Formats: sequence, C-alpha cells, structure tokens
Amino acid sequence: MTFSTNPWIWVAAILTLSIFSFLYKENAVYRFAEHLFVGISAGYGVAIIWNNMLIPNLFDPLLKDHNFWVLIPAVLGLLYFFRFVPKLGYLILIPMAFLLGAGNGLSLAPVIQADIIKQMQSTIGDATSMTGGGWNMIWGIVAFIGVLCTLSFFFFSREHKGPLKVSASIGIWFIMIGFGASFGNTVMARVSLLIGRVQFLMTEWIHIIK
Amino acid sequence: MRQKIPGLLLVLFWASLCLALPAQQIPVTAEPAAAAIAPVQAVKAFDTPNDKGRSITVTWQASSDEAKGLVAGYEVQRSESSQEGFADIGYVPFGFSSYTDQELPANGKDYYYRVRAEGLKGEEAYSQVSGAAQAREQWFNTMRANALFGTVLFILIVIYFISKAKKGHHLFIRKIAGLAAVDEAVGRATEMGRPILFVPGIASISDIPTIAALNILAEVSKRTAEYDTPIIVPNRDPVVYTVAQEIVKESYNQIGRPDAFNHDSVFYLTDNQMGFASGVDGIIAREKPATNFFLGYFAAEALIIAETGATTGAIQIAGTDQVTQLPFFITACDYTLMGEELYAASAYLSRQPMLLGTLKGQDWSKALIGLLMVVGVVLSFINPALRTFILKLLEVG
Amino acid sequence: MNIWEKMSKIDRRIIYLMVGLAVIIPLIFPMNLPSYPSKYAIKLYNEVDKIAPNNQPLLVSADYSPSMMPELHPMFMAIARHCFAKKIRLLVTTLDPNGAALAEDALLKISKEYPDIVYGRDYVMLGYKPGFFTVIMLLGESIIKAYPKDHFGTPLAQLPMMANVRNYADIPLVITLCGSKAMDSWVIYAGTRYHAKVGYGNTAVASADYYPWLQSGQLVGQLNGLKGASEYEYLNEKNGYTKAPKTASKGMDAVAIVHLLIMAFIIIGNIGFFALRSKSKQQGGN
Amino acid sequence: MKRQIPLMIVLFLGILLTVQFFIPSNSSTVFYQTVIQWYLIITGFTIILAVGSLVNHHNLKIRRRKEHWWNSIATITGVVVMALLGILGKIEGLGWMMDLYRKLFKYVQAPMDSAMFAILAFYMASASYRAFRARSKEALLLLISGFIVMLGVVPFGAYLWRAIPDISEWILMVPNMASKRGILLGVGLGSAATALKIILGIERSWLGGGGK
Repeated sequence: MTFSTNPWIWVAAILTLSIFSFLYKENAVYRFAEHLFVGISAGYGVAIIWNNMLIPNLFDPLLKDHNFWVLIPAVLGLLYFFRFVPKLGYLILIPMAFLLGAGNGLSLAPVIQADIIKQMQSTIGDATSMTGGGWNMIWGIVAFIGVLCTLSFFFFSREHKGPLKVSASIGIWFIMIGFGASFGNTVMARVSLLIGRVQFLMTEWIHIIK
Repeated sequence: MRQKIPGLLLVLFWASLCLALPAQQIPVTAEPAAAAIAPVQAVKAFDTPNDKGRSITVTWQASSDEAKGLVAGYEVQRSESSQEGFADIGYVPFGFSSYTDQELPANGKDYYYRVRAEGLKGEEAYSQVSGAAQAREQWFNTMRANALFGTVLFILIVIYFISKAKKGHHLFIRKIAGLAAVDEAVGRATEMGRPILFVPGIASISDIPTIAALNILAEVSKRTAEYDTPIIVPNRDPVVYTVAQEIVKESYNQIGRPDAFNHDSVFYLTDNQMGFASGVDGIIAREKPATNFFLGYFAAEALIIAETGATTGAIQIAGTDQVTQLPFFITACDYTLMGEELYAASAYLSRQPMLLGTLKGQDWSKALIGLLMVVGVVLSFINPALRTFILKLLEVG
Repeated sequence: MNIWEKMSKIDRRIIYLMVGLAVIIPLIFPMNLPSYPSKYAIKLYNEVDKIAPNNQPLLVSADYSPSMMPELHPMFMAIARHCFAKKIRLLVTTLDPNGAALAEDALLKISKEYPDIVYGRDYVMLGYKPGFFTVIMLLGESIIKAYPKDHFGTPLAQLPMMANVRNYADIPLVITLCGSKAMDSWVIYAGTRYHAKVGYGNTAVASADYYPWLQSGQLVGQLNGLKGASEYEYLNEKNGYTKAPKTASKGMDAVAIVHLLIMAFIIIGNIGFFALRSKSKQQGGN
Repeated sequence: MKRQIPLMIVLFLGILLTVQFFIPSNSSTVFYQTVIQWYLIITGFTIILAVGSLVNHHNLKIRRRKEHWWNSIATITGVVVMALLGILGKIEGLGWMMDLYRKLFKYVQAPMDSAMFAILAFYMASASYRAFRARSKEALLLLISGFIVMLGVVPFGAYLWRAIPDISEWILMVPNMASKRGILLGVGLGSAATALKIILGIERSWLGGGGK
C-alpha cells in the first residue's frame, strides 16, 4: 500500500473525506470544507458569468461593435443598486419586472406546446399504437387509463367523492407505483457515483486497487 | 408531410453548413467520367415556410442510380437567371432529397435552381432548372397553429373563471395536506423557538416552479412575521435571491413589522448545485430549523437536503413539479406537494377569489384535455387514418 | 427497547457504515457474483459477435465525460476487448470533447493485452469532432470527409483498415455510449436516415427513457449502467475472450450488495413495524 | 405609480413574447434575440448583488466573532481568489492564474462536487429504510414496485425468478410512464396558469401586497 506523492491529489482526497464525514455528524472538518466549497464555487460562478455572459453580451457589443443599445439593460441592471437607497428602493422593481415579464412570456406558450399538446400526442399515440400484438394493446389501454386517473387526482375545485374519488385513488395508485419504480431504478446510478469516488480514493490516493 | 418539413429543414440547414465546406475543399480526382449517371428529377424550389425570410427550399426526386449505390451526393446550384450563371451553393450526401438555401441576398427576388448529381467515380449529371422561386418572410408559424389554439383557449377559459370569481361566486378548493400543515408548521417553530428554513429551489426566475415557490414564500413569510419566528432563505440563483428578499421584506411591511425584517435572513450561497446542497446541509445541521420548506425546482440535491432535514426531526414540507425528484421528497418529507399542487398553493393559502378562479379554469381545462384524449383514442381505434390525422394535428414544431 | 423497536429504528449511521463497507469490500476483494445478462445485453453482445473478423468495422462512439465514467468506461473496455480478441475491426469516434482522452487511454491499455493487434489495421481512433449530430450525418455520407485525419493526425487514406470503409453502409453496427442526448441523434440520424444498426450503453438514470425504442427495434440492444457493463464482461469471459480484471463486475458486486442491503433493511423495518403495530393493537384490546 | 410601471412592463413583455412565439418573421426574431441578450445582461448584474450578500453575510460573522467565524474566512477567500483568477487569467501574460484556476477547480471544487453527489448513495438507503413501510395501501404499492425494480437490477432477482427483470421493465414502461404523463399534463396547466397570472398582474406577491 503506497500513497500518492501529488499534493493536489492529497487535497482532493482530504476534501472528499471531509465531505463524507458529514454522514457521521456535522463537524469542524465538514464545516470548513462546506464553507470553502461554497466560496470557491461562488467565485467560479462569478468568473463564468463575467466571461460567458457579460463579456460577449455587454462589453464586446459595446466596445467592439459600438452597439449602444446594450446600455439600456446595463442601466436596468444598475437600478438594482438603488436597493441601498432607502427612498428609491422601489426602482429595483423595474429590472425585476423585466426579468419576470420576459421569463413568463417566454414560458407560457412553449409550456402549453411541450407539456400539454406534445403529451396529449404521445398519450394518444402510445395507447393506440397496436404494434407488437395483444398484450401491448392491453397495456396501452391500461397506461391510458392511468394517465386519465392521474390527471383526475389533480382536480382541486371539486371534492373527491363519487366517481372522482374512485378515479383519483386509482390515479394515486399509479403515482405510487411510478414513484417506487423511479426510486428503485435510481439506486444503481447513485451507488455507481459512490463507487467512482471510492475508486478515486483507492487508486489515485492510496494505491490499493489497480 | 408538410408538418415534418421544418424539422427536416433544420437538420438540413446544419448539415449543409457542415457539408458545404469540405465538399469544396477536397479536390475532385481528375479521372474522366467513366459512365453517365441519371440526373435527379422534378426539381422544385419554393419559399421556406415558417421562417424569417431570405431562404428557399429546393426538393427533388433522387437519381434513379441512387438505389444502385452509384450516387455520392448532390450539389445544389443557384442563379438569378434560368439560363446561365449557376453557382454551387451547397452539397448534400445521397439519401437527402432537399436542401435549404439560407441567407439569400434578398427577399422577393426570382431565383432558379438546379441539382448536379455526383457519382462515386466522379460522374456528373445536371437536372432541369426549377421554376422561379422567391423568398418571403412569414408572419405566422403554421407549425404552431395548434399551440396558438391551445394557448388562446386556455387564456379564455382562465379569464372567464376569473371574471366569474370577481362577481363573488363561492369557489370550493379541496384539501391539500401539505398546505393545510403550513400554519401548524409555523406555529411549531414558534413554540420551539427555532427558525424556519425556506429553500425556493435551484432554478432561475424564468422557471415557473420558482415563481410558484416565491408565491408560497410570500404567504409563509407573512405568518413568520406575525409570530416573530426567524426565517432563513438561502438562494442558488442571484435573480431569485433579489426577488425573494423583496418578497420577505414586503410581507413584514404588510404585517406592520418592517423593523423585524432582517436583511441577512435572505441570502445567496453559490450557483453550484452541490455547493448549494452542502451549504443548506450545513445550515440544517447547525441551525436545526423546526420546519423546512423545499419548494420549487429541484434536481439531485432534493434527497440530499431532505434526508439531512429528516435526521434533525424537522417537519418537512416539500413540493416540486420535477417528476424525477418527487419519489425522494415523498420518502424523506412529511408532506409533499406533487406537480400541479405546487401551483395551486398560492390560491390555497391566500384564498383570493381571482386565484381560486384560475384554479377552476385549470380544472375545466383538465377535463377538456381528458375528454379530447378519450375522443382521440376512440376515433383512432375506429380508423387508422383518423389516428394519423389526430397525431398530425397534435404534432408540435 | 425491545427487539422490534430496535428493528424499526436502526441508527442511520449503522446503515451508512454498512453501505460504505458494501461498496469498499467488493472493490478490494472481488466476489464474482453470478450474472444473469438481460435480454437486451445479450442481443447487443450477439450483434457484435456476429460481425465478421478482419472485415467491416464496428463503430463505437465514446460520447461520455468523466462524470459518467464509472458506468460507461467499463462498457467501452469490454467491447474493445471483445473486438480485439475476435479480431473484429474497431472504429472509435466521440461526440463529447472529453471522450477522446478517455477512449485513447483505454485503447492504449487494452492493445497491450493483445500483442498482435495493430493500429490502423485492426482499430482506428477517429477522435473528437465538434458538431454533434452534424458529425453523425457526415459519417453517413463519407467518413473521410468527416475525418480527413485520425485522432493522431494520420491521413485516413494511409490507414489500411479504412480502405473500404466509406460510410454507414460499410459499418455493420454502431454503438453509442452516452448519458442521454447523444442517443436521440444516433437513432434519428444514423438509424432512421442512414439505416445503420444502432445499439447503446447508457447511464442507469436514463435507462427507462429508451425502452420504447428497444421494443420497436430502433435500437438493437442496450447495456444498462454498471449492470450492463458487467454483463458484457461476463459474456466476454464466458466465451473465453479475455481474462482481464472485470472492473464493472467488481462495481456490480458492490451495487448488488448495496441493493440487497437496502432490501434487507426495508424488510427488517417492515417486520419491526408490523410487530409493533400488532403488539399495540393487542394492548389496545386488553 | 411605483407599482403600476413594473406591472405594465410585465404585461407588455409577457404579451409580446407570447405572441412572438407564433411569428417567425425577421423583426420578431430580432426582438426575441434582443430580449434574451438584455435578460442575460441584467442577470449579470444581479450576481454582484448576490455575491455581495454572501460576502456580507460572512463578513458580519467574522466581525461579530460569531460561533465558527473562522470558517467564513474560507468562504470569502474562496470567492475572491476564484473570481479574480478566472477573470484576470484571461489576460495575456497572466496564464499562470488560469492554470491555478483550473487546478483549484479540478482538485478542490470538482472532488467536493462528486463527493456531495456520492452521499446520495447513503441517503437512498436510509430514506428507503425509513419510508418504505406498508403503513397504507399507497405506501404498500410504493414499497412493492420499488422492491421489484431493485430486484430487477441485481442478479439475485433473476436467480429467484427469470421473469423479474421483465416485470421490472413493465412497471417502468406502463404504470410509471402513465403516472409521469398524468403529472406532466397537470404541471403544464399549473405552470401555464402561473405564468398567465404573473403576466396579467393577478399574482403580484413579488411587488408585495399579495394581490391587492
């Protein structure tokens, strides 16, 4: 058993173990690693935003192409700093309004297209595909009923009683079976990640396994 | 078929960008053409549909030698005259029978096209020249007609129920367990003298689950202001951070306790997903909040923070529209708002008539969707042609 | 606290410790648990196996980055060993900028295990080319146009293996190893448009998304996460193609043990739960 | 007035962008691209505020010598060092900064990132142990389907019964897919309604006032 001689590998290994130490309990080592992690990654984020967002979208157009239109959003962005001016604090609502208006405007129709129309198409298509013979057809119908019942669970403006109660509870059964399956299906993926870490520790840091 | 064209065009566009260059760079071996190959037939040129203009689509029937495996590809040529001056504009490999000419010099001007089939051994064959075609800019994307219909219908339904609600119709809303527990959860924190943690997800403000979470934050922070219970709101997105801070501040103003608002209670951690998770874990372990709210958009960190919260014995109320993460919230939290329940929350908590009206509109839309799907399935079983038609109606582009 | 209560309230740290051990021990001491390859893994294996030796190549696209390495890298190694052992020619591309270095590493290592395998004659590494699905389509037209030179800068024309390989028409099978998105492109462009046979290996989280394509035959076979990789290793070993250490199978032993552990904990928890409940009911009755 | 202008901006942009989705024309495309560009620029400014709040938060801790205050030094140092290295490293002649930036990313940030991710493996075990109990009919269904799918993964499952992997695939394909679609349809309506409420100014908690 030998150890790595690369100091960076040691840093990586010690930080990995510090994070894992949280599993036992919150402790000084984890606390340090966590604070460092938050700081380093926030700083990384600043560099990314500067290099990939502000330079190509603001500084390059302004300084290279002399496109002065970009000053408008720059001023809108600067309005955020009126937060620290007590009487003009409301000015930050203007850039916020821009972001909210744009964000919601960009989402409304695409959501209807992707989450509703596209889903309707797949649902109808799968329920009636009839390829692969008898059983597939039956399962197609079962899945279709499942979609309808699940949807009925989300009725809010009516009390769940009578037929709605029946369909909503069937919906909940489908949901629970689906959730259990998703959970069970994810275990392997997560364990694989842990294996990756353990392999790093045992091959690159301590040379136990080849 | 019409429906598939734009998708195909997109593909072709990228392919042509990529293909055009090497096609011209690689020197054609100077071997004389061994034998002639058949030219392509029926070359048609027309304005590319549903685009911003300056683009013409060319289609043709493959060379009859393509099936024999003799064709390498097709070079598309353009000219402003039907007689002469044709220049190469793009190359597509065999198997393709259309090409989109992008970035034309002008809209509304006549252009002519022809296609040169190229054989594997360097043979060439020119097609007939197409009819004149003009590029135009379109003002409506016909591929999105179904989405337009859906959007308009949905808006009308919602507005109808909002106006009805304004007139004071009583509107019922079923119990949503996770939301019924909010008051109890805030009360418990007050009794225990411990703070409340509210995580508004990890997405940006343009992701609608974040908006839903912030609407709930407004209601929750009003209650914490009332009971004078500290609230902790860590953020992953800088914009969401600014909005969340305003929301909490306003809630304290409304309750009449602006002095009790602590600026430092809403803060930014980092935009790194796991860095954020580690920070939230640290907060949960050290501050031991009595109640944790995890609402909004979550990804893999959902289970990390929810499971940490479960070990401290906090009451946990989670909610997300992310189907992949719901199973983990269900297992680790006391209450979970599933999918649309997250969006119903602000109506449920505030009981404002207009918000309840919207909810009613959602329910009617749901019923309509269910009905349309049943009709669609029945018709599809009756006649396969109807099935094709229905699926085409719902094709998105 | 009686035994039932203990069973329904095991300290989480004990669970963590056991999960940790269940991962570490099999990695150090391989257990060689039996393998029951799934039908899709067997299908993919057979598709590779029936490619004629010293003839048309298998195309493997290593479309993964280091974060997916634990699951997908062993698949790549196992497929490469299979090819080298059977002298099936191997052509390697990658659509992920990080994939090239990983694939190169693996090929370097494995080619040492098979001394009679020669670069350029038995395998070729085309490397990374940006453009994603445009690359997939270019390959359908002409490989030499997509990659005038290989990963090491040698013109393709100088590589004997590439002499008669023009495009998908000369490639009996395409396998993509990827996280998620690359798959759609391979199926739609290589599969549907150029009629290439496509198989794939994916990370376990993406497994459920592609069953419809497997059922409809658009994908000829699948390796699902670490499990799929270990199944391929098992089939390789069973057919005597390699005696190399089975990385994925070691990992899969760990995965299997953790699964069994979790299932055992669930059973214990439920026994405790029901025992306590029936006890409290009895007490309630008294 | 203070509230009216922001509400008008939201309404105006919301309607224009919704309409824009259906118009492919040149001017419409330019408008769309401009909005996206402006959005990115404004967002860029918020990072200053946000990181400012993080630094301030920790600065307060240091100054007030709160419990564990020394950890806050790590956070502030991390932010400053990484941001400077990443921004200045682009300048010619300061390539060593870029190298150090990459090293810090590779050996400090990335390992902690993966380690945090790997913690999930442990949490999957403890969460399922606690929650997979047959308390009710619904919980029983969750338990059974989770159990079968897990059995489908391990060789032991196929050893018990060769059909287990097929049943597991069926669960993932039929009920799992159906419930996901049903939930997604609801989510689509809920999120469309929420966007509409913000655009129309019905939901205005972001302005404060909860809709007044």
